[in-house]
Order: sequence, then structure tokens, then C-alpha cells
Amino acid sequence: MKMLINVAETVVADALRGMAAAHPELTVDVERRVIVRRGAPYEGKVGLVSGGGSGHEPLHGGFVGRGMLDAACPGEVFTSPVPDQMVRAAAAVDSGAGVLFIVKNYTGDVLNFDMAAELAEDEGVQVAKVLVNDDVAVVDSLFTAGRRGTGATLFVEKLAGAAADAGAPLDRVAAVARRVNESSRSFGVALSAVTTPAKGAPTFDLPSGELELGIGIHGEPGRERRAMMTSGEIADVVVDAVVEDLQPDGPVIVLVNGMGATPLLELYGFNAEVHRALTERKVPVARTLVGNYVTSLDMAGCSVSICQVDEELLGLWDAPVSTPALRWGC
Amino acid sequence: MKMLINVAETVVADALRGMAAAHPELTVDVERRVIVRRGAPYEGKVGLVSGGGSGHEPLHGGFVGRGMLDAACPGEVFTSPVPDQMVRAAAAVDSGAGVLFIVKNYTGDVLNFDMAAELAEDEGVQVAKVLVNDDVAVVDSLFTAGRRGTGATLFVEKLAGAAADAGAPLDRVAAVARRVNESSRSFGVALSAVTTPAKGAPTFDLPSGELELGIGIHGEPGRERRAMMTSGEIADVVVDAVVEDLQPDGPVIVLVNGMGATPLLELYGFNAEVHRALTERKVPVARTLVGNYVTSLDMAGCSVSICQVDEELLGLWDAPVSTPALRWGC
Amino acid sequence: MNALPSPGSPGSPGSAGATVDADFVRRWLDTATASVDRESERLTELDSPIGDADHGSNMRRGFIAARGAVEQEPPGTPGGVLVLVGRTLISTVGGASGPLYGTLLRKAGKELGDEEAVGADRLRDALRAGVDGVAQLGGASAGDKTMLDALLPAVDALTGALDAGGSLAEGLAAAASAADEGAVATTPLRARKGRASYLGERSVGHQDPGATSAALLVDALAATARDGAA
Amino acid sequence: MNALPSPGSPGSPGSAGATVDADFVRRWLDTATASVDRESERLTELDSPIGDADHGSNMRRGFIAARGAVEQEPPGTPGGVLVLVGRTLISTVGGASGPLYGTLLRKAGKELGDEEAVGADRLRDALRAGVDGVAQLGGASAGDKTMLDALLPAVDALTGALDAGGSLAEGLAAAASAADEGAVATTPLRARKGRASYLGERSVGHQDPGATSAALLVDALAATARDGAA
Ligand SMILES: Nc1ncnc2c1ncn2[C@@H]1O[C@H](COP(=O)(O)OP(=O)(O)O)[C@@H](O)[C@H]1O
Ligand SMILES: Nc1ncnc2c1ncn2[C@@H]1O[C@H](COP(=O)(O)OP(=O)(O)O)[C@@H](O)[C@H]1O
Ligand SMILES: [Mg+2]
Ligand SMILES: [Mg+2]
Ligand SMILES: [Mg+2]
Ligand SMILES: [Mg+2]
Repeated sequence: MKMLINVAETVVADALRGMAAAHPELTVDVERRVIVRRGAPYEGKVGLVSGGGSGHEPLHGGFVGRGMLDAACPGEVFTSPVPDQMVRAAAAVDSGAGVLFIVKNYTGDVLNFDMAAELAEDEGVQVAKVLVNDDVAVVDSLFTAGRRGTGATLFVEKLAGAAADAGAPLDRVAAVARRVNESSRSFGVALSAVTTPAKGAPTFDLPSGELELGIGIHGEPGRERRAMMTSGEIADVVVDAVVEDLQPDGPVIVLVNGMGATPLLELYGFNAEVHRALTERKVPVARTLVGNYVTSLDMAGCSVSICQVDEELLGLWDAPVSTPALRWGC
Repeated sequence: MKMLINVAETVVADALRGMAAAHPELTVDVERRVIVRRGAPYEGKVGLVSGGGSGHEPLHGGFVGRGMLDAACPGEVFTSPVPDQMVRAAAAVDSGAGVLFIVKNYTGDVLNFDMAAELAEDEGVQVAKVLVNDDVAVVDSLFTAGRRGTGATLFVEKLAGAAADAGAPLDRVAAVARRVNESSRSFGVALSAVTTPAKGAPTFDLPSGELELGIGIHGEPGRERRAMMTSGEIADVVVDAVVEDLQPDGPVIVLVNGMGATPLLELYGFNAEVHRALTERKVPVARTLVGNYVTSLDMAGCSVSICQVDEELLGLWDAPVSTPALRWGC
Repeated sequence: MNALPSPGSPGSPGSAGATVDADFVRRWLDTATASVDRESERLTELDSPIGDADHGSNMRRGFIAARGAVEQEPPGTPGGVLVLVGRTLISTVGGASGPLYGTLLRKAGKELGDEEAVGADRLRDALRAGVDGVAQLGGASAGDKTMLDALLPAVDALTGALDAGGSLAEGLAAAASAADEGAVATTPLRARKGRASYLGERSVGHQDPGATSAALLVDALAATARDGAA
Repeated sequence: MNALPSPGSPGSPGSAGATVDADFVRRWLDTATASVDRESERLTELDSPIGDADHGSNMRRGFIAARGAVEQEPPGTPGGVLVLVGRTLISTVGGASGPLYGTLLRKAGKELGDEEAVGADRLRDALRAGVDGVAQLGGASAGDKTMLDALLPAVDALTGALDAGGSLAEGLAAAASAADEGAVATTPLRARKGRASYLGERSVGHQDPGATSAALLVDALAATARDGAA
């Protein structure tokens, strides 16, 4: 498998150098792997820190900036970052108003952020944590590590970021983040497996004519393999999964997310089917975002995330945001 | 080859329905295949119209909005649109100040836009045309159809769009567009071939361990096939190609563009190498844009475009733009 | 130059005087559409190594639309049908082939004006006018590895056959052979126009898709005359 | 429970009284690092069908860093080395295995305090403390298809062997066999923790990568004792 890389070992460091070169509005510590919004800490503002394995770009580094994250900690590809990174990020963005850790629910992320929270609190930083676990493909039971954090991470980072930007205190920002997570569900579909630089070959075999339903964002196989379907049929399956689980009784924001290698032309076509499917299920759509936001390297496929919103959340969504990958209103 | 589509025949129409659903700020005529900025025509403003085959998204539809295009005409996948679309678009955006057609230099695009210009002028619309032909991989001689229009299309649409937004008259907007094109060069590299919905299989064979240098954006093979190289080596080849041809003696804007299936992680890493290569060749970089902007469906690979800028062009680059795919300053 | 059998002379069916009317052109359109439909994948296949893999679907879309347009409001003259087909191709194909084939047929139709039925010589004039239009619009010459490499020999062969006293069917049969040969002969050529020209030397060794579709269209013309003459 | 051969009793080399000092732990680290390096691809391979294909590179990165850290400033006690290795794993591995293995070794090292050299029983105590730490941090139990399925049997086997009067080398050899068996025995299990749990039934039929790497670490311990005893 060919990749546009130097060697597998330097992929993350190289990308950080490239981010630094492209984004003077960010402070990128390539050595220590922390991306910080220039000017941080902002007086009186709660600091938002997230992070996770690399390979999901633009998540999280592409969401650092006004109205979203203050810092991001990229781990190795598909490997959660280490506590040192989060401790450093927390120190860099804490203005005294405290820091919120936004953690996708994976054993590795949870354990590392937990350790970091302890260490940061030892250093006098007030830390709150919110867990994102929106993936309905995973049965949330005692017999699993719980639902994965996927597309809804964007919702949580955007809406909590807007709350922090508006001056909300830590407990309030954390409460918004939790509410957003509780109001969100996602489901993903893969048309191809993913190839990590370290492995250099697809993580699983997906024969032509088949797709994987209920995939995560780390090249894990899904819950079920099926014969290939049309975009409309896939939309029905995916929308059913999220709507049946969330049971929204009001308008939603919908994210039609590409996994990385699916052309935007196809994603927009899929969005048409997602809108149709939501309309048929009487779910009104307040806002739509289509694009590659929470990706899985070179995987072909898509995921749909919905977040039920009230006036407050919709206002936070529409609030100005200025990051490399999400920008409006400013 | 699996695709997230219904049937090949409806791919473009489906995508337009999806764009309409996602972007209330655009008026999308799905039937007639014209995407128009809501509110157009804008009193006294020159109208900018572009278009081309589909499969290069977000180009051009994703660049319709304030400070960029007023309308876009998407053709079938990799097939230039028909004159009827451009005539309709011109009529929709002409405020009386005239319309600029931004045409990528392909026989099909040139012939169809030429016919459209004649027809639109018959209908009383003043039309100017600018040809984008930035691809240094093609020898510009009597023995070719001339250089292809690729990544620099983004520069032309952005900078001419800003000039029009600032109220410049048609001849001035056209002059800016021509100057931007003359100041720009691009070169692309493919790590994989592309699969069109109509064909359903890769357009050419690219064995593992090899890459294509000097590719276009339509799945055409490149000028030369070489053994796979590192990201740093590729950057040297690509930067040499554009710098030797343009011979810039001042700062440039650089676009590090993904062809569609190359992960952003790799693109950013490549950007680091492009910056290194430009710095070694003493070319100062004024602005950098990294992402999938002028794509070729599911092709893996990248292209680099540079545009030499003076104060005026840099000001136009920094001017507000608000489109689905490019947005800043507003 | 001076065709001996005068146009319109009451010869046997199938002589140079055989009439080409609106119905003839419609039958040609049916045959051509069926042929383009059948060969669509092959045309796209040919457009893959040296193009962008759309020629087959382009032609198919255009001819199906043209047939629909003609069926909906069938013009009464051969020129009228040709102009309508040309216009429809321009409005539905896109790409390089849309304006070029559109021009070929529009110019050919215009040459015939509102004549109700014409003989072989006028058909030749029309084709010559159409092919000139293609050359002018696209700026290509013989040997550039384009549709002209099938079209130019076809018109020349038709002219030669008629000059030698051949019938319409004979002339078009000669034209079809010449077009087929011309299409095949594009293989060793290096492209100088259109997308294939980007490939330079690498365009050598592939048959041009446009020349191939042009040959299909001329073949359909020959078949129409042959079937009409049978 | 009450090991008969008292710790530190001057037995033959290789008896339960054989001492585990800083040098012993350093030699273990060398062996473990070499083994993890050698098996890195296999670990990643095992992490592909039921994980995210990074376990081998995670372990490799961590152990190479740990070895570097220990070489740079070698602690003087076995506990000191273990704590440093554990801390380095936490700071360099990430993922689930980083904090878990880091905790395993940190807790084991802390159990040894600043003792300069310990016998087999204290090593067993240390391992037990480490494994308890893993269970507490990760919340997994035996049979959940995790590294614990190699670690728990290993500590039990070591305990049993020592209780039966075995030497350090014998005890660790028993531990290694038990770890290896435990790792293999994860194959039919359905994962209830970590990434593999997302797969539900589809996790059955694959050996757990973390159990496999845990067995490598215990194997290295046995090899260190064996080589030292030889
Ligand atoms: N300048 C030209 N003159 C004549 N024919 C041309 C010219 N450029 C291209 N063609 C013909 O058009 C064919 C390609 O048509 P098509 O694939 O439908 O359009 P596109 O190249 O825009 O994708 C070529 O094979 C060639 O025969
Ligand atoms: N909760 C847990 N308790 C114990 N071990 C666990 C737990 N979760 C995961 N593991 C172990 O970690 C291994 C995976 O490690 P690794 O691949 O490095 O991390 P990640 O799963 O974050 O990619 C699994 O094979 C399993 O043995
Ligand atoms: Mg991992
Ligand atoms: Mg085309
Ligand atoms: Mg073509
Ligand atoms: Mg893993």
C-alpha cells in the first residue's frame, strides 16, 4: 500500500510540522505533540482540551481555535496520546478558570486522560472531564467497553467550545458538553478497510460486493457484513440506527461524515438520501454539515451523526468558530 | 469497485440534491444543473461563473458564495458541462455589470464555454472569459491541447472573486483573473488511479511500488511512471517542477492539494516537505492552504500549486470569503 | 469534382440518385443510437488509457437524447433532423465530443437547408460541410489522432466512389470502410489534440475513442443505405 | 501461602532464594525489549482483526524508550528499575496498553520499595501487586480476553511452584508456561473489555494481542532467571 509519507515512525511528527507551517494561528509543539491556540490561555475562559489517536484528521487539531478547542493532543496513529501531553496542554490553556477534557470513550483514551487529570490537578489545574460515547453500533453493556466516541465529538467540541467562548464557567461548559453527548448518536459504514502506516496493509479484508455496518474510526471491522447496498439503502439503515436509539422529538443537526477516501460527490449524494430518510421518519433537520471531519485514514465509507438541539444548542452551533477545519461567523 | 451511490446515471443529480439540502445559502437547480449564490444577481457586481466536469468537488460548486463564484455549472463526471447551463448561469448572475467565465483549459470546457459565451452575448449579457492553464506537467506546444487547468483554478476563483466583491468592473476582474493564472503553476502526483461511476473500475493500472508523475485531475495517467518515493522526494520533484517553470522572484501562496483519497494526516506531512523544499529554493511562502480542494474522485495523491503574489493579490487572498468549502474573514 | 451521374437522375434504387429524406436520417439515427448504445462500454474503455473514461457514456447520453428529441417532434426534412440531432448533442453531451459532433451534424443539416429529399452528392456536400466545421471548431488536422482521422477518409472515400459512378449505398459502404480503417490507423499515432495529447509519447499504441465512435456513425449511415436499398 | 524455603536462605543458585536485583531486572528488560521488537509485527497482526493494528508498534516504542531511560540513569534497585520502566511506558505508549503495562510495572516496583535485592517470594508479591493494579485500573476479570488472561495464570503458577518448593527459575518457568497457555486460551473467548469488545461475537476465534505480549514479558522473566541460573 502506497502512502504519501517518509517513514511510518515519523508520520505524526511530520504532520505536526506541516500543520505548524500551514497555520500560524496555532502553536504546534512538534516534539511534545501539543497543538495550542495562539494567545492561550484566554483570560477568564475555560480551556477546552481534547486529543486521541492520529488518523482522524481534521479531528482534533483541525478544531483548535476560536469557539472550539484550546488545545489538542495527537497520539500515534490510532493510539491514544499519553498523559504527559494532556498535562502540558492543560497547563498551556488554563487561565485559572479550569480545563475541560473531552475524551472519546476508548479504554486507552479514558485511562490516559484519567491519569492526566490526576496529574494536572496535582499541579493546581481544575479539571472536568466529559466522555463522548455516541456510536450506537456498539451495544452499551457490562460486556463491552461501552459505546465508542465518534462523530459526535465534533458536536461536543463545537457546542462546548461556543459555551466557553461565551464565558460560561467550567461546570456549565461541562454540563453543555454532557448534554450534547447525551443528545447525539452516530453510526458508520465502511466500503473499504483502512491501512495504517505501521502495518502497511489493510486491517481487514472486505471483498468487493460487501460492506461493513457499524464500524468504528480505527479500522476495526464492524458488527456485521452485508452485501453492497445503494446509497439510499445505506441511508435507511444508518438513519434507522441513530433515530431508533435517540428517538428525537425535535430538530437535529446532522453530520454526514466521510471516513476519508469517499469522494465529496458521493457524500453529497448520500446526504440527499439521509435527508430523505430523516424526513420520512419525521425528524426535522435544523443544520447540516457534509464533509470529512472525523475520519479513519484512507477508509472509504461514511457515518451519520445526529444531535437533537433546542434553541440554546442551536445558538451555540451558529456561534462564530474559527479553526482550520470548521469556520463560520467570523 | 464499491461506491456510495445509487446508480451511476444519477450521481450528479443526487449530489446536487444533497448540496441543496446542506446549503440553504445556495440556490441549486438540480434539473438544469446550475448552482447559484442566493441573492444573485448582486447590484453592480460582476458575476463570476465557472464550471466543469463533476468529480473535482468541492470545485466548483463548493466555491459559490460571497467573495468567490456567483454560479457553478457541474457537468457529468469528468465531462465538461453543456452551453445551456452556462447561459442559464450567466443570466442568473448578471446584474448588468457583465459576467466572467472562468474556464479550465480542456478542449471540452473551452468549446462549450465558447458556445455559451456567444449565446449569452446574443441574449445581451456582456461576457469575458479567462482560461486557467497552470499544469506544468503538460508541454504547452502546438502539439498538445495546451496546459491543463488544475489547482490554480482555486486561486483564480478566489482572487477574481474578491476583486468582483470589491466592486471592480468586468475588464478589471478579468485582468486580475488572467494575472493570477499567469502567476500560477501546478504539478500533480498519483499514488492510485481513479474509478469513475460510469466505468466502475480504475482508469489505469498503477502497480504497488509505483507512482505517476504529472497527472491531471481526470484520472488520466501522468507523463511518467516512477518507483515509489518518500514524501520528501516527491516534494522535491513537484516543487522543482513548479518553481523552475514559474521562476518566482517574490512570495507565493501555496496550495497543497489532496486528490481525494489521501488522508489529511499525510497531506500535512507532505506540506512540511513542500515548505522545506520551497525554503531550500529560496521561495518565501506568504500563505498556505492544505486540503482536498481540486480533487479527482477517489484518487490517492496530491498536487502543489503556487501563485506568486504582490500586495494587491495578497490582499485579495485575505479578503473575506464565505462558501461551503472556503471560508474566512466573514 | 464533376460527378458524372447527375443528381436526381432516375437511376435504379441504390444509385447515386437515391434519395436521402427525413425518414432516411431518422433510420440512420436509430441505427447509430443502437450502435453507440451497444458499443458504449468499448468507447469508454478506449477513453481510459488515453482519456478520462467517459466517451461511451457521453455518446450514449447524447444519442438517446437526440433520438428522443426527434421522436417527439420529427422534423420533415433531412436537414431539419440533422440540425435537431446536432443541437441536442450540444445540449446534452458536453465534453469535447458534444460540441464537435453537434457541429458536425448541425453544419451538415444546415448545408441541406430545407430540401425535402436529396441525392448522394448533396449528402456528400453536407458531410463535407460538417467535417469542415469540426476541423474549424477543434483546430485539428488529419493525423492528430482525433475523430477527424475517421471522418476525413470517410468523406474522401464517399466522394471518390460517387465520382467513380457508385451508388449511394456503394459510396457509403466505401466511406464506412475508410472510416473503420481510419479509426484503426489512429493506434500508432501520437495525439496532438484533446486529452490524449497530454500523454505525449504515451498516447501511442491506443486507438482513439472519438475516431472509433465516428466510424460507428459512418457505419450506421452505410447500413441505413444498404437496408434501404435491399 | 507460607513458602517453606525462607527468602534469602543460602540455597543453590536457582533456588527460591536466588536474588532479584537491579541487574536482574535490567537483563529482563533487555530480553523483553528484544522479544517485543522481534514479535512486534505479529502483535500488530493479532491486533488487526479485533483491534486497531497498533499493539506491536505501541509495545516496541514503549520498551525501546524504557530501555533508553534505564540505560541513561540506571536505578540501583529492582523496584527502582521497574518503576522507571512503568513510568516510561505510561509516558510513551499511549493506548490501553500504555497505562495498563505502566501500572503493572510501577505497582510491582513500588511493592519492592527500595530493597536492593529480593528473593522469589518478593518478586511474586510484586507481580501480584502489579497484576492487581491492572485489574483495578482496567476493570477486567479473568476470561474477558485481555492481558489479564496471561498475567493472572502466570502469577498463580509462580505462587504454586514456589509454594511447592520450586526455585525462582522453576517458578518463573511455570509462570511462563501458564502465561503462554493463557494467551492461547484467549482465542475462543468473546472479548468483554477493550476494543475487541466492540466486535461482540466476531471477536471469537482470535488470540488477544495483549495476552500475547504479556506472555512475552513473562517468558522474558523466565529466560532471565534461567540464564542467570545457568
Ligand atoms: N480538437 C479536437 N478536434 C477533433 N476531435 C477532437 C478534438 N479533441 C478531442 N477530440 C475527439 O474527442 C474524443 C474525446 O471525446 P470525449 O471523451 O467525449 O470528450 P472529453 O475528451 O472531453 O472527455 C477524442 O477521442 C477525439 O477523437
Ligand atoms: N480494560 C482492560 N483491561 C486489561 N487489558 C486490557 C483492557 N483493555 C484492553 N486491554 C488489553 O490491551 C490490548 C490492546 O492494547 P493496544 O492495542 O496497545 O491498545 P489499544 O486497544 O488502545 O489500541 C488488548 O489486546 C488487551 O489485552
Ligand atoms: Mg490503539
Ligand atoms: Mg470528459
Ligand atoms: Mg473523454
Ligand atoms: Mg490496538
